Amino acid sequence: MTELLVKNACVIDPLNRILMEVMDIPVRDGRIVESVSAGADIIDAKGCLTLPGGIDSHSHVCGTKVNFGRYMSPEDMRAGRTARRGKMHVTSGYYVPTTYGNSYRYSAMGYTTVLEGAMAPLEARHTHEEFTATPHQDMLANTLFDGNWAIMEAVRAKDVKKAAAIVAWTLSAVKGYSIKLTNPGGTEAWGWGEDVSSIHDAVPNFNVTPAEIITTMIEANELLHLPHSVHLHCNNLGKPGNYRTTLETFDLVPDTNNGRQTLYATHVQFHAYGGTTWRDISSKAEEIARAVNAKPQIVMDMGQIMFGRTMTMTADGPMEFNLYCLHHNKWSNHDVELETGSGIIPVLYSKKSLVNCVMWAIGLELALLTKNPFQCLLETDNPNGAPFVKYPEIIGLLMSKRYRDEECATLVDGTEQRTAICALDREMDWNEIAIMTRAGQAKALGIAAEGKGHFSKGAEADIAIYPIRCRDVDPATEYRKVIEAFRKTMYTIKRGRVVAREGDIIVEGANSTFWVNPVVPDDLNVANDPEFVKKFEEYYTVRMGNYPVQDVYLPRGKCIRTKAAL
Amino acid sequence: MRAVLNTGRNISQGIAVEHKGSPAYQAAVSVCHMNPVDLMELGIDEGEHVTLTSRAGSVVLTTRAAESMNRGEVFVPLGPYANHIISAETHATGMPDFKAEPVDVVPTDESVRTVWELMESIGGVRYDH
Amino acid sequence: MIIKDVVCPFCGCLCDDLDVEVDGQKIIKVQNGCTLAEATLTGNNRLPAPIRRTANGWEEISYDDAIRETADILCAADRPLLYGWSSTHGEAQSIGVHIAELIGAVIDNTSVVCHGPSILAIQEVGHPGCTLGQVKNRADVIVYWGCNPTEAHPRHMSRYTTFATGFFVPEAQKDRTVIVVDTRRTESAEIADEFIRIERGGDYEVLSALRAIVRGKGSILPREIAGVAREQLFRVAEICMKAKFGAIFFGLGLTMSNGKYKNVRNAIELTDELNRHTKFTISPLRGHGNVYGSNEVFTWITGYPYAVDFARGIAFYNPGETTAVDILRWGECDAALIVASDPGAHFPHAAAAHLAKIPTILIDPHRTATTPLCRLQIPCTMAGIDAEGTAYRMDGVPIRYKKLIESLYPDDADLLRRIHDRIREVQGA
Amino acid sequence: MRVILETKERKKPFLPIEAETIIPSNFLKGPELTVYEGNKERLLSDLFTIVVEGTAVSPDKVEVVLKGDTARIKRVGEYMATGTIRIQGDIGMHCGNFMSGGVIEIGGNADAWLGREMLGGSIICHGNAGHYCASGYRGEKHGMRGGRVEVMGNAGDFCSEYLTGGEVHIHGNCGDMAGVEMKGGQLIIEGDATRPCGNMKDGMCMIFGTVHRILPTFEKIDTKKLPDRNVTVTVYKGDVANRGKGTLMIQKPHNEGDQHPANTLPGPATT
Repeated sequence: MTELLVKNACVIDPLNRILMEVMDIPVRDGRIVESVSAGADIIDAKGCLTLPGGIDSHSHVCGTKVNFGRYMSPEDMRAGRTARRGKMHVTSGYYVPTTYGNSYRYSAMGYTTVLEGAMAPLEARHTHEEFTATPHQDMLANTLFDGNWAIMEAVRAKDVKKAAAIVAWTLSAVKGYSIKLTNPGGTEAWGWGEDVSSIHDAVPNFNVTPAEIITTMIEANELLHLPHSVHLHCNNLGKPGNYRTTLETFDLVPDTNNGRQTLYATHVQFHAYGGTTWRDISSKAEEIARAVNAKPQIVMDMGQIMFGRTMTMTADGPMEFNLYCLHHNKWSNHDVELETGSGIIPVLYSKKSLVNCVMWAIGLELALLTKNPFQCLLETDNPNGAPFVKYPEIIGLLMSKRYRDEECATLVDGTEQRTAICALDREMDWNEIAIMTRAGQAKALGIAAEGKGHFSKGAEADIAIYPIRCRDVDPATEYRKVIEAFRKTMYTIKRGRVVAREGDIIVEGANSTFWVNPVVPDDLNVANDPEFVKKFEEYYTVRMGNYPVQDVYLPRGKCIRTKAAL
Repeated sequence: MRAVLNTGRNISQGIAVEHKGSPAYQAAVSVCHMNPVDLMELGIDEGEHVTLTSRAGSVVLTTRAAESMNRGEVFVPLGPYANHIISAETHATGMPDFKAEPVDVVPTDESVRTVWELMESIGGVRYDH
Repeated sequence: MIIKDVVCPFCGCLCDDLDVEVDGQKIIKVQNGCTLAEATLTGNNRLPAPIRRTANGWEEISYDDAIRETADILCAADRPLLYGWSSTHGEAQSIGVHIAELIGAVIDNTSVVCHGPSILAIQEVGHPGCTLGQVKNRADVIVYWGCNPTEAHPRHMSRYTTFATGFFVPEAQKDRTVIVVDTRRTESAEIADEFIRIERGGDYEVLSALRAIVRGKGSILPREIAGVAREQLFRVAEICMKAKFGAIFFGLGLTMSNGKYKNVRNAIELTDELNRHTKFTISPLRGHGNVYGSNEVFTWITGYPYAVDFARGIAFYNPGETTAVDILRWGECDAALIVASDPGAHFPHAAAAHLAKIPTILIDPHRTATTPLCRLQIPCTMAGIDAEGTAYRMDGVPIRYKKLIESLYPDDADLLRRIHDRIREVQGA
Repeated sequence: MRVILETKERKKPFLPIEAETIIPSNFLKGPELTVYEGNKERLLSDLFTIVVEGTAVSPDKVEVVLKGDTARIKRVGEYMATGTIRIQGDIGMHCGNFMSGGVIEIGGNADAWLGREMLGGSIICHGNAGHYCASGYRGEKHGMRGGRVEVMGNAGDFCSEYLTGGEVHIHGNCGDMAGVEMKGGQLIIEGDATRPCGNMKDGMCMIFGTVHRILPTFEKIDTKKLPDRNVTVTVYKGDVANRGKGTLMIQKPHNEGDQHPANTLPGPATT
């Protein structure tokens, strides 16, 4: 038995409606408890801001395309190099750091749970291997279904149960957590070098539309009782005028789950563009936020960009090729048979580029215009918009109008006309930031019930203590202090164990991977469906028997079983 | 004869690759494939021996006629024989000139050394238990 | 007993549809595999026990002694080199990298003498690729450039390309056009619809010419480019641009000839250019079963796919300097650990000879050409035969090797873990 | 101030020494610097006999002299901004990396990556330079961006790869692919070259020796008399395989009866 008492913590715990209450947090064997014995280890938080461990609900940190981003970028590895020290392994890289680099930097910022935004089922084993080497965060994997042939056939046959059964088999086979759709239908079209340009275009050869894929998958998701909703990267990412596609997509979404949203729309900044070309691009954040404000069934995340060099990587292959044609830098592409695609190119977001300035403004506008912070979560689509180490600056921008004005003054002329950023006065408070960085994520991902994102009794003792006394600081004016505080915790505690102290990692990590096993009736198990098996063996290049990820890849896997309503 | 040495994998080398001491391996990789006209020009028949000499060293090999070879080019399968004459120069790329080593090809009566003999010639001690 | 869906560990194709019949500790029969698979799985040339070279020849020693001596040698070195890694599984590779960071070593894998130059090219321009199933199901134009799959990857054509039936190419051979580019008429060239024979060392020029044609600038080209008639290149460019889905596979003919990675870069840029007209992908034909896995593992731990130098504590990468052949050739390293590879056979002798001058430890199941050069050899299991573990196919698809038979040898991951732990003990003392 | 560093005999003379601390400004505070020998950190005085003559108040007045067996010493002059380094004999890899000012003079040969990603200042090498002279780092899109590199002997392969700015002047021959990926700056080769300027985007390269295997994707656009040299050169634009706007001027184009490039390569400087 191990016991820990965090004393004098100034707690914000939005899910329990605790707001800046100075209290003690007793921990036993990794969980929050009522009380501990006198022999417990003691950490004195000294009245500093104490939050549940941070949760990133959309980040690219592990798996085939992330590793390829590293592989092709020795120039990035020259940055952020640290030597082996104590319990810390060597790290390299700034925007695509090594797995340990990612893990240590997240820990230093108080993050204890991360969802990998895109895992191709065929390459899931790779993602899980890297999860193991990202030791300080609990991990979850969004599993890609956007170009899945069997799914598209089920959609065409209007067979939701079949679609659900395929999802169930695949998620449990590859130890995935949730359904991810990236440019649904578009990644299959990219198999021929093409794309879809609206949610009503037919996918070549499959005679289904993105809209049909999205609605079927939302239904299937709810039939399976998955903890998270469908996680969608809308069609037409990064194209001027794409906000229409985004709004049309939002219109498809029913409200069928009382506990949470029925659609999680990711990196919406990239999907909120007005105009017709890069020349007349403008912000349509207001339209998007208005739609979200009216639709409690939708949660989005910001997809904030921050200025500087980074790497874009997404399953959205055609989008990356278009970007490559603009930048003429290096371009990688990796299509995955029968499932999805992906592309990678480096980018530089520059304050001299009006397009980039508009993008920067849109992300912030979305957050500031969304009334309920549970509906707009903070992230950068790491590393697409910026590496996650920029989160503290984004927090500063959201909490301080003055900081935003100072930044706006450095942007290229025209930004003010194309966006509403300068007119927005809202300054977010500590509670709202806590929602946008942990409570909201826990709820949206459906892991609050697993003890994430709050301090209820029995919750996992993931605790971040930041060196700032929020009652004594005015974020609107003292935003520098806020940024500094969020960069480096005094303590990051993971499952009751101090993993990072003032940015230094002090233990070997031991994370868990959450995955979902939806139980379906035998007659709906596709593994018993001769037609499914036959097609699998004919068109995949691995045998069906070699496809599932063995348990050995999840040394501390946590399976969430759901009972499907099929 | 002046020629360019090319190396690479082939089936017989691949089959014997985990049996470095075996006659099959030696037979597979101590062969110099060359154009029959080049063989004629050297005045020897297929199966006779040649010495290949490069800036890195020299080695004796058994010739084999191969119509697919260009004249002035020889092919020796990947292995210790080819590597006895491939220079370790990598042009600062890490990769030696496995497909572009200039060599002199001269007929010889000397016999082909065994793999172990080659390894001994560079400081090794054979283990043949 | 017959084991189904066995993964062959020989080459980067990692065919996973073999049926293997085993009887206790012996593999009796291999079905579906190529001749290389059969030789790999049924061969038996294992070193029975750890051996040590002394002034009086070789002696057998215990695993404990061998592990202790290995750790001592590595700890005492000022510039240790850890090389090999491609024929073992990811679990062992990963411990290898951790040993390298512990002792400030250079760690390199066999891609240095294989597709290392392809990696350098990708680091300059990226890599438009795909999994092999995309090619199988879609490609109507296949290009093999500077490679001879018939001999080096015998089932590549039947499983993934030319002869494979795919969803959108139901009549494999009829629906696909095959182009082979090489300096000699290989067996692969015999089945080509179009064979381009290039003068040795002329790949770069021919690739540049094709890029110019695809860009509409072909008119400035001379009549002949590196022995190839301009008309043939125009014809081939036309075939490529009209393809629905084209796939280029390339081999060591590009990486090992003059210009090295610049040849590969040129081929990638040709592919980029073709993507402005249609869909095209390009992929290296990777050699060793799990060489791509060693690149992947090295990359997620260190940021670099191969040739990583930890001498200064941080990871430093500079192929040409931190690569195994160069380090050996300059006589830089003062100790070496070779795992699952045979530099004795596959490195130029001037590089291999240095291994005999320094304490070299070899961890490998077989008697190899490196055996005579080493101070100590420790036999272990062979991944995919008597050990399971992760391997990455040439297209990045991770597959799990199966354990087919029981053996008394230790898994190399266990051996390396013991060496790792012993090093920590020595360092702590 | 003159700092004279003479190498001491070493037990393992083949171990590389990494000595980026050897730049003039570091000696203002005294010679107590460290360098790496293999994976061990050593005091400069463990490896060198150090003699300091005179004093200086600013780094530009510091001259560092290296003597003895210096061929394995890497990174000398890395990030140097001012002052002078004189090397009597050969020097190891990465000499003058990222240097932005000052002068490095090498009496003997320089190993690979001389003046890599250099920004300013000048390097004079009296012997041969190895491969990747005045080039870029792996994966980086810019090579040398400013300053001047002059090599009195030959240079190896990939000379001035990714050259972006500044001037490189090779008095002898270059190996294969000089000026490959060039996008700016000026490369002058007095001797021979093979396959120069592949994929060139911009910048200018002049070659006065024999050029073997001019790439087929360079377009001959003009001949031109260079009055200061009194020679006529053929002017090419390229590389049209790329969006090339580079200029390549060649005095003696020669494509027939070429020798294989492997036969024409200058050896690396320190072989």
